[in-house]
Amino acid sequence: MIALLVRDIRLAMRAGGGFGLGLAFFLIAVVLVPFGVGPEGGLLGTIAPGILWIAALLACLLSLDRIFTLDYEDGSLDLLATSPLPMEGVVAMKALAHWLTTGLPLTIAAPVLGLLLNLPESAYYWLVVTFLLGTPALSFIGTFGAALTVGVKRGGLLLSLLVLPLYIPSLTFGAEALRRGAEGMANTVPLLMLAGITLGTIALLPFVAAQAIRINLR
Amino acid sequence: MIALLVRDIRLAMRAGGGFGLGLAFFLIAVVLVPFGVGPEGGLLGTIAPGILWIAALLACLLSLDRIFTLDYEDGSLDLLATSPLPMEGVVAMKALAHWLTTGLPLTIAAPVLGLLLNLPESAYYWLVVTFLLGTPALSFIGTFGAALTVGVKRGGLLLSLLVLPLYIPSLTFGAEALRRGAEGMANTVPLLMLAGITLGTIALLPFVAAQAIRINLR
Amino acid sequence: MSIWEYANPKKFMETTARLMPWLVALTAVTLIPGLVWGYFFSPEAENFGTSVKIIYLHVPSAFIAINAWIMMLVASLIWLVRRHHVSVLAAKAAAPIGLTMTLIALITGAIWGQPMWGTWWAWDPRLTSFLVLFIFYLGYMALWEAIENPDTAADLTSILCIVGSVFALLSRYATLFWPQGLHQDASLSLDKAEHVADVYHRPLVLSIIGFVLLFITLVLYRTRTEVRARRLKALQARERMA
Amino acid sequence: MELEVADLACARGGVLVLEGVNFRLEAGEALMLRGPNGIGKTTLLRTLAGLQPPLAGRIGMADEALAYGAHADGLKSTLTALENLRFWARVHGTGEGEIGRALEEFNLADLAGRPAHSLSAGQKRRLGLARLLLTGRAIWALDEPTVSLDAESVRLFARAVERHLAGGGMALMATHIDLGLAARALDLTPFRADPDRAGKAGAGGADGAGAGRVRVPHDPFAGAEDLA
Amino acid sequence: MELEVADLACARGGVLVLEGVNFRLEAGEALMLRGPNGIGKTTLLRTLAGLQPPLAGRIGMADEALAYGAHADGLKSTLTALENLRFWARVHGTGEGEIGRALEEFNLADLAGRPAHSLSAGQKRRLGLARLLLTGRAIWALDEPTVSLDAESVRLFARAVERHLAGGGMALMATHIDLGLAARALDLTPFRADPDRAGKAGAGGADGAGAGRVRVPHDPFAGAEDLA
Ligand code: HEM
Ligand SMILES: Nc1ncnc2c1ncn2[C@@H]1O[C@H](COP(=O)(O)OP(=O)(O)OP(=O)(O)O)[C@@H](O)[C@H]1O
Ligand SMILES: Nc1ncnc2c1ncn2[C@@H]1O[C@H](COP(=O)(O)OP(=O)(O)OP(=O)(O)O)[C@@H](O)[C@H]1O
Ligand SMILES: [Mg+2]
Ligand SMILES: [Mg+2]
Repeated sequence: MIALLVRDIRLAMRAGGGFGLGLAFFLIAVVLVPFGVGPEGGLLGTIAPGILWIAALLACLLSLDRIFTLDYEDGSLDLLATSPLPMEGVVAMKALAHWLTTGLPLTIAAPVLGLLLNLPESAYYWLVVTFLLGTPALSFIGTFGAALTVGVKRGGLLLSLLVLPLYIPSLTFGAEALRRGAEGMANTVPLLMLAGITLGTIALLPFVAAQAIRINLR
Repeated sequence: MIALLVRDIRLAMRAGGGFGLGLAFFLIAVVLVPFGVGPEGGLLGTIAPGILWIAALLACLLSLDRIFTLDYEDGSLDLLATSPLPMEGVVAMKALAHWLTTGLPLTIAAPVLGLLLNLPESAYYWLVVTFLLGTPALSFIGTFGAALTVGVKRGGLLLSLLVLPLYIPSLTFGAEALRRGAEGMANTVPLLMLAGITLGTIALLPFVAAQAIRINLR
Repeated sequence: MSIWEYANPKKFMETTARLMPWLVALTAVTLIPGLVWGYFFSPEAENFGTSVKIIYLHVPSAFIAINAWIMMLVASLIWLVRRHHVSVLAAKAAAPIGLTMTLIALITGAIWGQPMWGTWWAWDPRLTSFLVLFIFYLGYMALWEAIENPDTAADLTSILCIVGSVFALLSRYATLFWPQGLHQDASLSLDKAEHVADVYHRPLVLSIIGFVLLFITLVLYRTRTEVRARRLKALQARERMA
Repeated sequence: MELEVADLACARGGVLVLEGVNFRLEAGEALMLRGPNGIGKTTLLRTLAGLQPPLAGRIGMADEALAYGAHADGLKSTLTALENLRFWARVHGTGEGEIGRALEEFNLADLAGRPAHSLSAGQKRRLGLARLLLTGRAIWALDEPTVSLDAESVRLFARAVERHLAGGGMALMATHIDLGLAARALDLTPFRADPDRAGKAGAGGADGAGAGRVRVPHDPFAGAEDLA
Repeated sequence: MELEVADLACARGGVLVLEGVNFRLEAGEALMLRGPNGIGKTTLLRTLAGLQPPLAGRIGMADEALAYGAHADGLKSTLTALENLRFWARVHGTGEGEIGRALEEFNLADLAGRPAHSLSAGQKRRLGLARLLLTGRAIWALDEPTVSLDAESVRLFARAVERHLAGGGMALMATHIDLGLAARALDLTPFRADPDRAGKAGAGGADGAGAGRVRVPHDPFAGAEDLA
């Protein structure tokens, strides 16, 4: 099981630096905003919490189809399915590897990008907290989506379509908790919801995703 | 050459509706914004032109790696390279097919989504005009990026990293022309620049991209 | 003797081996005095405060950040036209240095911006174009990393460098349409040296020269490493076939 | 240790492909699956490997006894040959020592440090086969294992199989070429497969049909000829 | 119509793989490329197809005379067999009539309406080979064309090749099995390949070495032993 985790992280780092790339996309998506919306600092500061969350979500999204499709195409997934590892464990490890190579770097980089978007100073603490609580859910939900679409050739877009609606609760609570925190308002409820979603997805989705993979391999 | 165009469009429509999916992503990305930023109409209306352009750009981006990678992996690209079609023509047809299945539907759908984001009424005309003038450049630039990364396994993220900065001029001029047009200001210069970039990329990039593909097939 | 002789790796390695100590020494005697002079012995400006001293890092690094990309552009063109391996390896070697310089310019600018403009960052055209340059460096390096075959990677990164330069120029122009602009340009411009009091100007010029020498030294050093790596690869390949 | 397949029926893409498959494999035995393209060899092997459920019938074997070798080799192209094998060894809990032996046995020692994408077709295949030695499993179920192999490598492979059989293993292979192994053959024919019948070709369908009746589940859409 | 290869040297992944390849093929002739895994058969065929530039030497043939058949078949899995063939026919400007003949010749008529992803390995391969008939090109350069084919399909293929040769075509094939075709063989050995030398094995290196000197461009990184 650990072998799989190590392998996936190694593959992510080797394949053209998959590691840094999620991060790079996050950076670029954030940078695009002023180009589109215009450079006024006040406006940017207002929308910054939402934009940061949306950008993180899209950065996650883009790296999802690596999770299973590569293994499916080169036959590894068939071999893993017939190996002693339980498919649930395989799924959980893949989700964890995805979070370690995407969610975690995003969390670390987010404050710097907050700077670029004129995020109010009071928000930085909450930015990191909400990302830490929320991004694991993005990885686990994404892994579930990837499991559903594993048989579909170049299913990247279909995957986005399936996963984005599932991301909406995390996004809403995450951005809301961040915004309230930044304005000094009470944000315990959205924070608890955010953490609850994350815990729920970690506990339950690997089982569903494993079943989806088994069905797709048939 | 037409055969290739027809085939690519047919593949796009058949492969899990690649056609509708670019559109669907556009829709979802735009819908996410109120969830992230909060629902105040005034704020949304202000950022709407930029958001629409950014969302269109990301929707384009997501479908780029289909352009060549599928053909590369199943060996078609090798066979096309040894066929009587000139590689420049192949590239141009692929870019055109991409625009027809992505840029054009986005242009048609954009006004509806403008409604969701409280886009001011004066902006709808300019929304369609800037999209029509700008989205072909997105397809041709994207095809160039796809040609550069065709040999890279799951190069999707790398592709984004390479292509997004190249999208910045189109994005800036497009959003600026749209914003100015909506406010009734003169927007001839950004419009001309937008059109100029599109014409330039259509005229030049297929040659560069064809060269990149030849290098990658070596 | 033509300058292209140095495109031969052997010749290049021999020449640079002799050059390196001198370059290191020259860099040391310009950069260190430049920075020390600037930091300890130049007066504080009345309305800038101590923070003005960051100029001796900020301006040279910004200068190198841009010129490193231009150097890469030229080297890429030489590779595409004349297929000189050392040239493209020099471009590859310059990228991380350019990236670092861009980062230094961005960070020192941000540190300076906080007291001057009351904000770490603003979407001023000049600052923005630096951010875009940063991304171009990242993409260029990522493409090198992603492609296994060195000649393929050399060709593709060179193409990217050229096409990227055009789009970088375009986006620089595009940002001029934005309504605002905070960044000083005329007040302390190098081209308009008369705007700057000599007390600032002389150490500044010295540290810029120091940075240029530092850049050349680092690029040569890294190019030598790249040449060695390529040679190692060629030898390994030959051993494998035997 | 044995593998017993009784009255097996398999489907592919929702279409019934094989039914009435019967055979028995004891320790040390090998069975060659034969039959023209499209008859269902891959389908049968995937069913035995547990990747798809059988439509009907029984597969009798110990848990986790079967190692599946597919058309695709499951190699990671950015990892080296050694790293690829090491991963599978760790997944199957096999010791490091075995890896060296597997590399040796398939003449891969020189290529151990090469990333998999730089291997030729036959070299990749050898690497895929070397993985089998690391599974530590008794039944090898292989789908066209010799594709792309040159004559020398085919011999290497045949020797590896013989050694595996000699050690009490079993092998089940779909292949179109002759490996020179002492093995029974299972001829698959449309909708029916039975090694006992392979000998008495043309014996008519009456003999086994009663005994080997297949319990194919009723397809809810197949019977209703008169749907309005 | 002829194909002449003189002193060819090819590289793969920046590494010199073959040099001194010499042969000549006249209309109606076939040549089998033989050699162990990893010797460079795929590399040679890709070079001839123009997918990679030769390091040195000369390839003499008419423009657009060569049809390349790779390891991969270039099939679109969501298109049907017929749609796949029709696409290639239009690319090569071949008439609709030919498509039916190609389907017939490879026994694919029944599968014409099936999407390619639902074909078995051998059926896919047959479809890939049928494409060759639609290129209308004289020289077939094929990389292991018989992979996954059963005995019957191999015969079909051999017959198709014979017909192609009889019509004045040429064929160049890398394969590890015997097709039963009357064809010369080109044995590739590390760094050297020459059909004339294939007969006099062990004749030492002295004979052709002078005449066939290869002009491989100097690798600027290989020579400098004394890099400072
Ligand atoms: C993070 C943000 C910043 C970036 C990316 C940046 C970038 C640059 C660049 C590109 C140059 C031109 C160097 C050359 O062409 O030789 C420059 C010069 C300069 N910068 Fe900044 N800068 C930043 C922040 C600041 C701040 C906050 C100040 C002070 C208020 C400042 C003051 C100057 C001055 C005085 C010069 C020299 C004048 C000139 O050459 O035009 N910069 N900076
Ligand atoms: N998704 C699918 N839908 C419908 N039929 C399918 C599908 N996949 C495979 N088939 C059919 O099922 C049959 C069995 O296929 P299978 O791959 O098991 O054959 P095989 O014996 O392995 O052939 P080969 O020797 O060519 O590999 C074939 O006739 C094939 O056309
Ligand atoms: N990217 C690469 N980098 C380094 N070496 C490579 C690369 N690709 C292939 N090679 C090596 O080049 C040699 C020739 O490979 P090629 O695929 O042409 O062999 P082949 O004769 O077709 O073998 P097979 O019968 O196994 O298909 C092999 O030894 C292979 O390991
Ligand atoms: Mg099969
Ligand atoms: Mg080969």
